[in-house]
Amino acid sequence: MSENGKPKFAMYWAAGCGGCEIAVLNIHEKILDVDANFEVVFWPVAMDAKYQDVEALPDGAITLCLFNGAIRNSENEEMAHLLRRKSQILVAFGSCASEGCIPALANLTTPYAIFEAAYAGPSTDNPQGFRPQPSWPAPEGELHIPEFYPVVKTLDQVVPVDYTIPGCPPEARQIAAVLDVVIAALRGQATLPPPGAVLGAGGSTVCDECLRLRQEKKINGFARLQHVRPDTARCLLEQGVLCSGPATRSGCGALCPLAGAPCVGCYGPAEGTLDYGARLLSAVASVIDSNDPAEIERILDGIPDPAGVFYRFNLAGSLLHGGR
Amino acid sequence: MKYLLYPGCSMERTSRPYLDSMWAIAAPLGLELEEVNDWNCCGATEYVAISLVPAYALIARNLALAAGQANGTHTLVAPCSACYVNLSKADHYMRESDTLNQKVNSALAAGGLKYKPGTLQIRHLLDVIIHDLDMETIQSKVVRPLKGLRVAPYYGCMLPRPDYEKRWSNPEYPNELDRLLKLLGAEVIDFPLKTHCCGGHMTQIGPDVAYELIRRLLHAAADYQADLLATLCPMCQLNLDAYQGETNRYFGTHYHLPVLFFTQLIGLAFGLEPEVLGLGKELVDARPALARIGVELPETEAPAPAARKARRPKEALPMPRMSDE
Amino acid sequence: MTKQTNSSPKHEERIGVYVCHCGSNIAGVVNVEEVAQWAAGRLKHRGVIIARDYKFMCSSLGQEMIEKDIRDLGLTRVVVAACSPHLHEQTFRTACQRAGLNPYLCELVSIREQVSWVHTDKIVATEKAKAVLSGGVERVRLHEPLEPLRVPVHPATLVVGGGIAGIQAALEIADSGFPVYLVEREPSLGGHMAQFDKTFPTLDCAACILTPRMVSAGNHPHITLLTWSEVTQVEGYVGNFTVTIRKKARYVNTDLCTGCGICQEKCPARVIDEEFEAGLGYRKAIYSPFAQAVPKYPVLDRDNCTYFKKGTCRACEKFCPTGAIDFQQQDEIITLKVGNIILATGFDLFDARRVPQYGYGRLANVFTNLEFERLSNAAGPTNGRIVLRDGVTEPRTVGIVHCVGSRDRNYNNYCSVICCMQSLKFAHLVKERTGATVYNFYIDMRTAAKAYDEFYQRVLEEGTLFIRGRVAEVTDAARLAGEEGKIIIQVEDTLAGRQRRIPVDMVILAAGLEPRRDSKELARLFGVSCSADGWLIERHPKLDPVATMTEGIFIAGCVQGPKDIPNSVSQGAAASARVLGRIQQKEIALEPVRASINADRCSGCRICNNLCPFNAILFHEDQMVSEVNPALCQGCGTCVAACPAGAITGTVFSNEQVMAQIEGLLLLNLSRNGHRLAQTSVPVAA
Amino acid sequence: MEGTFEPVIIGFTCNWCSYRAADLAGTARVKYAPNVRLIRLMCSGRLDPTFVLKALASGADGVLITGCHPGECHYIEQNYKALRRYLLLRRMLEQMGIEPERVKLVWASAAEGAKLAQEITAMVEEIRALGPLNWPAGVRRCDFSRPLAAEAAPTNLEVAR
Amino acid sequence: MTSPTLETERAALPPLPAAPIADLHFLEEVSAATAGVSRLEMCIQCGTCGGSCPSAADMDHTPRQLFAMIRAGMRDEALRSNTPWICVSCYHCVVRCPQNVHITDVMYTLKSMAIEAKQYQDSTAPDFARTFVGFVENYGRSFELGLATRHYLRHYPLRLPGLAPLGLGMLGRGRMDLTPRKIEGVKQLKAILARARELEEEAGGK
Repeated sequence: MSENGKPKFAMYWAAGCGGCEIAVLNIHEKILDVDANFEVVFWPVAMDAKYQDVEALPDGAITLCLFNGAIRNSENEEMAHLLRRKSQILVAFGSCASEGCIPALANLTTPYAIFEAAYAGPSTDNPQGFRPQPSWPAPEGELHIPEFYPVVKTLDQVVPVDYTIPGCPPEARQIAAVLDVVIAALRGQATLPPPGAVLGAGGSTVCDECLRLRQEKKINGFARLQHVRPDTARCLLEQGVLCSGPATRSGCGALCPLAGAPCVGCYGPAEGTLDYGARLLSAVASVIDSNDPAEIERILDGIPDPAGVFYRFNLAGSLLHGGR
Repeated sequence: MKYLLYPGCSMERTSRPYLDSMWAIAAPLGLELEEVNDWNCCGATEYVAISLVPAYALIARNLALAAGQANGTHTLVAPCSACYVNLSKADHYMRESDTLNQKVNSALAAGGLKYKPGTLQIRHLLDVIIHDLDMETIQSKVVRPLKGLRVAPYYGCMLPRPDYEKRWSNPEYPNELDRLLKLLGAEVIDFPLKTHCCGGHMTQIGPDVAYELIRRLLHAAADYQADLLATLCPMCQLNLDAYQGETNRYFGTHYHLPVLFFTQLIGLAFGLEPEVLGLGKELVDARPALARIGVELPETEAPAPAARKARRPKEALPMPRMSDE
Repeated sequence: MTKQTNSSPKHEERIGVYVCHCGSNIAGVVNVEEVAQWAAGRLKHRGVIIARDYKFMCSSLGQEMIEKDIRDLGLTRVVVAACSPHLHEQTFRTACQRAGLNPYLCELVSIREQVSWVHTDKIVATEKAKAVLSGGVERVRLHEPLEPLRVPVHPATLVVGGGIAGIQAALEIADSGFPVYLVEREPSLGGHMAQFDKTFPTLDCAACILTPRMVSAGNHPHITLLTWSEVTQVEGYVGNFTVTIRKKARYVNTDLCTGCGICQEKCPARVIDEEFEAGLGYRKAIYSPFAQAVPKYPVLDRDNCTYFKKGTCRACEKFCPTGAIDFQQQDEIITLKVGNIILATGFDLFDARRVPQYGYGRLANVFTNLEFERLSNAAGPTNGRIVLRDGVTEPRTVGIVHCVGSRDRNYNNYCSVICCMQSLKFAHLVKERTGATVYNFYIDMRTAAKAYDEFYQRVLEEGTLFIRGRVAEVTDAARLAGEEGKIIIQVEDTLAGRQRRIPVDMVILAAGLEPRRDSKELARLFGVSCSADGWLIERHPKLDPVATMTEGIFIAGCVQGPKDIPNSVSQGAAASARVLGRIQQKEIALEPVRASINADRCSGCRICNNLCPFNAILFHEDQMVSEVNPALCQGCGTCVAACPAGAITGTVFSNEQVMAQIEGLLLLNLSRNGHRLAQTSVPVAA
Repeated sequence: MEGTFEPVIIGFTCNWCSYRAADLAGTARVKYAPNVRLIRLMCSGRLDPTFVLKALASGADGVLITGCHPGECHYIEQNYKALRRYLLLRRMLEQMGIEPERVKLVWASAAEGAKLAQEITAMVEEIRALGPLNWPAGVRRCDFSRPLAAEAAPTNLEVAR
Repeated sequence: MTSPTLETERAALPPLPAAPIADLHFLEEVSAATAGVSRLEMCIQCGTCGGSCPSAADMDHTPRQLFAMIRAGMRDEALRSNTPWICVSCYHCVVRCPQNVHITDVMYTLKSMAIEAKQYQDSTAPDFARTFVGFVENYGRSFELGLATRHYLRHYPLRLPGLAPLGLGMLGRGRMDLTPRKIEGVKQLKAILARARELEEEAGGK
């Protein structure tokens, strides 16, 4: 407990877009409850803080730490270890921390290729062909920048994680609900869920919350949303638009399909799923309406980037982590 | 339609009429034929009897040249059955055997060439005419139906066999030439030896064997009261036409059966002049037979469709129906 | 996080491992003692508390050893490393059950068929045996106690096909007092046998031995005859099939018809009879295919009926003494409940036109074997006179060509079994009735059954000429003197080593047997498997030839493959014995391999709905969830693998069990350095 | 690395055809490479692509999927579902840099013991030529199976167990 | 273990005559030298090939017999047989063979093996093939007149006058050239063929 008696709260942004930070602000007046119940000790986006300040805290001093972003470099990993040591409840907050999310799609390629894309190419003005170096002798002394890892990892691949809140970003109402439970638990009015649990999400998949009409599925061809004008009331997948809803954990309220866009899978795998991409791939392939290999191949040509589609949010968390 | 053309050695000389008539009907049929530059002999059946890899390398040079020349088409047309079989066989075996493919390509490399088996579709002239063209269009161009002409459709061996790509209706009894000739108005007989051998190169290396084979064909055609034989292969035409006299002499027979190329008959039906079709260059004079075209014979004198078809008594049992009729 | 590779057992299992020597079958290659010792040590932390090896684990002493351990050591799981589970799974399950352990907590892993019999390097084989065993141990940890599914058996049986095999099967069951529905697509029972004249090798008249059977089947109080009918739908499962049958309109009221035949006499439309007379004779538009037809009622062939074609005629109606003709009749749809099904749909004849060099269809005097059966049949179109196609002339020389469309990669690769004997029979009949010279052209003479070779000897004695050589071509193109006007058979006489041309008057082609043209649809309709050829596949080619892989569906006769009459009859009887066994048991036990859906997890996405060929998955619109009907589920697991939400689980082969087995199998890596083995991943309790 | 590389292949078999083919190979004493370890499923339709990924992730160098020939599935047509999944999975694995030779689909009827043996041996040879399924250094270095529990900070909150 | 007594008894017997030489690798050799797969081992001796052959009457052995001889390792007899030389490449046997044996291709193989081993009885056909190939290798095209005259002069000199009308008829109708035609890429072709011959020899056996 801190000097003012309030439990300490931390939030950290590793490899990610920052949307999770905004999502926390999106809980509107609920943010006041956070302030009322916690003392924010570390939240680089919201307040000035130094890593040393965290290091100075006794182990386990932070009650709740929301960690968003994936582990892309050595700094991310160091902070993960540090915050783990200092926190009683470490939450993998959002898709990046829990599954790798979009940053992890980089696992399909190599650091070399990534640097080539970033530091060379037509849109980059880099006549000397500089590339980031881990250390550099500056007049002030040797300077270091964090080491870029060959693969993106999820938070729970580097430190034990207590809970996961999925979503890209997590839905505001779900964040609010989780905060309510933690606050109630702090007051002794509730019990925390068992460790390892996924919070702020449902137990089924997106289809459970989707109101589109469904029939038996038979797919004769896949099309991208921009190329077709799907029936507004019918299941998108049945119309050949690759919707990840059937395999994606519920909790978002089926926002995308109800707005006319296919689910992209940001809430991650359903309960008990070992590999999200394989599950979705299996389901989608099973309902292809052909037994002829040539015809099946033709239909599959409608999915030009299977790894990107089936593992859009999940590559780092998958069995193969993206291959090689 | 556009095709690459591999004429083959015979077309330029012994089967000049075939070449001429092919070019003559190409325009009315809408066939655009582009000759493969600097093609060489296919090796006939001789080269492979001496050594395997050179024989296939010889053929493959043509395939490589044709593939390199592929200009909006990958179909290579050969009007000669022997060339057709050699070209398609090389492509087939190169696909089937990796070892052969590697050897042949390594030989081609010595001449700066390469060929990926399967690149070309190798087809016979009759195949593209009957399968690629619209039958109604062909029929509409017929101005002089070959009415009254009894034609024995003669396919020979190497067109329908071994038929790696299954391009023909049957390896024993194909019907493509029959259908085409009927379209031209000819009376087509059910020639039982339509795919039997003309003797091939045996006229050179074992004339006794060859003359017997020629005799069988002539006898069967005469037995079925054919006016002439229609053929689609230079070797078949050469053996049946040029060696008909020899055969008659050898056996003391007197068959007189003109042998024309199917392209000549198409040209005739299209109303083209006999000269441009190379007519008159055959050794067995076709004029008497061709004079029958259009001659209306009195009903009673018309020969029965098959010479030996017996009158059906009322006790007769039904005949099985052919499925394709 | 919820990612777990193993869902760990709730309490620590006590596993017994038993490694069989199988005499020297396993022990000759695999060091079984080493495998057992390794399991006891290395797999101890996985719950293995005892590991033993024994000479013959399946012997009573071996089984008793396991039972004793279960009782004395309180084993909760048993893994036996021995032969294939298809051989002895049941044996060891029963042993466990005797000792009070649920039989489904036993796992049999194959180290004989998959290790000792297929590998030679003893060290590598021993290591592989350890890996296979380790996979079994990981798997058995997640086994659940199960009960076999018990389903009642409906006492009625459906027999499809009214040929001799189907008739035999129907009579056997009906004679035992149980109801049978006998469905036949043609107007009459009888099948191919009814078309034959004599039957080899005894030369009994086919009609004389078949007709009484047909009549018994037609009159039997327990047999419901459904001729001119076809099965259109099959639902359900063993013991409880629901079958839909379309009874085609006969346009004859069978309650009124007496079978007098006047309608046939008066009908003006003459049609070539392609079915019963094999195209060699004629029938009317209203007809009964043959005199002894069962049932006796004729059928009206709508496509050839003058009234249906032109709107006038009605001759049959005018002359019918009982007013039985009914032009208004419609197809009738019948639904039946049956417990078991016997398929006896027979064969089709190979179409000899497909071998154009044999001249059938072009040369008038080339006949097929079925045509010749009709030709030589006293009730056939020529009253049994063997004549040429002109209907008058007797042949003086006849050539019989074996293996037409059989034993030929261009057509059918298999031997049609009956043609050699049939051809010998033809040779005898031709000789006997016409005195003609007869040639038989054969590749190999196959007369392998009781009294068959004796018949061959008899035909040899009668002076039939045998030429060993497959006929190359049959032609009318004469080449040599004496060939004019004849059909010439060109062949290599392989015994003489030269090509021969034999002019004959008549050629009989021994066309082979083929699966029914719609056999693939038949297989799909009944949910049984058929080979690439189209023959239905038996459960075991030797030990279970009349059962199929689908419980409750049996096969008899040529639907399973070419066979002669004695074998078809035997199979009909055998299939009925299997069915009667089921009926007597009143209920049957099924493997409890089934899928089930967790309704809380199911989002109603309907991915699985269309994946089940047995229609076992229902969708509840009101609750928006799918459900598996365990009675219809066959346990294939396709829906389990397809469920995107992971809401479907399957017993015996759950995701967790398969994953655990993968980890177990990969416990040991193969040698990367000579024969020394390196350890890779070690499965740890999650 | 000393000695030769011996690949390990996990083979999925169908209870009705390919598992029986393996049995038949045994009874016929057909010899094949010992590098394969078979798992029996009821049908190739049971094959969850997760199994393939799991095998590769757990150290297998290749995965062989077997089932009844098209049109011969014991469950009518479930092998086609395996085919559909396989064709899609193959595309995805290729994106991940896994050579297509490592995951194969082979149809083998119960009668094709010799064919199955031949396919297995051929696949072992192909994978032997490819070498071990090498993950980039980075992936190997990051040890995903390392126990993490010791690192967690203790909590004094009440947590459901 | 054999008993020493028996050994002694055996030693006392006169030596047995030598077994006829059977070259059991001959089948493999023929198969290996054939384009594609020969399937010779699949032959069931049904005689479809011999029955179908238009020139079987003139053959020493029917194709079927020849295949049996190959399998029996009768190398010399098989290579000396005139059968492959009488084959007219009509492919009737190939499409009819119930075992899909590649008969025509095997005939080509036997011809080239016979030439290699100089084991043919009659040099007519091998000579013709060589003359034909000679023209093709030097000009890139075949040359009927040269081929026919050279060939007939050597093998059927007495028949040549009889064929004069035929030759003159062909010449008169413009169906025969007096001089061979030559392709432009003769050099290239020769390089290809030279490399091909090297490859053929490298393969050994042939």
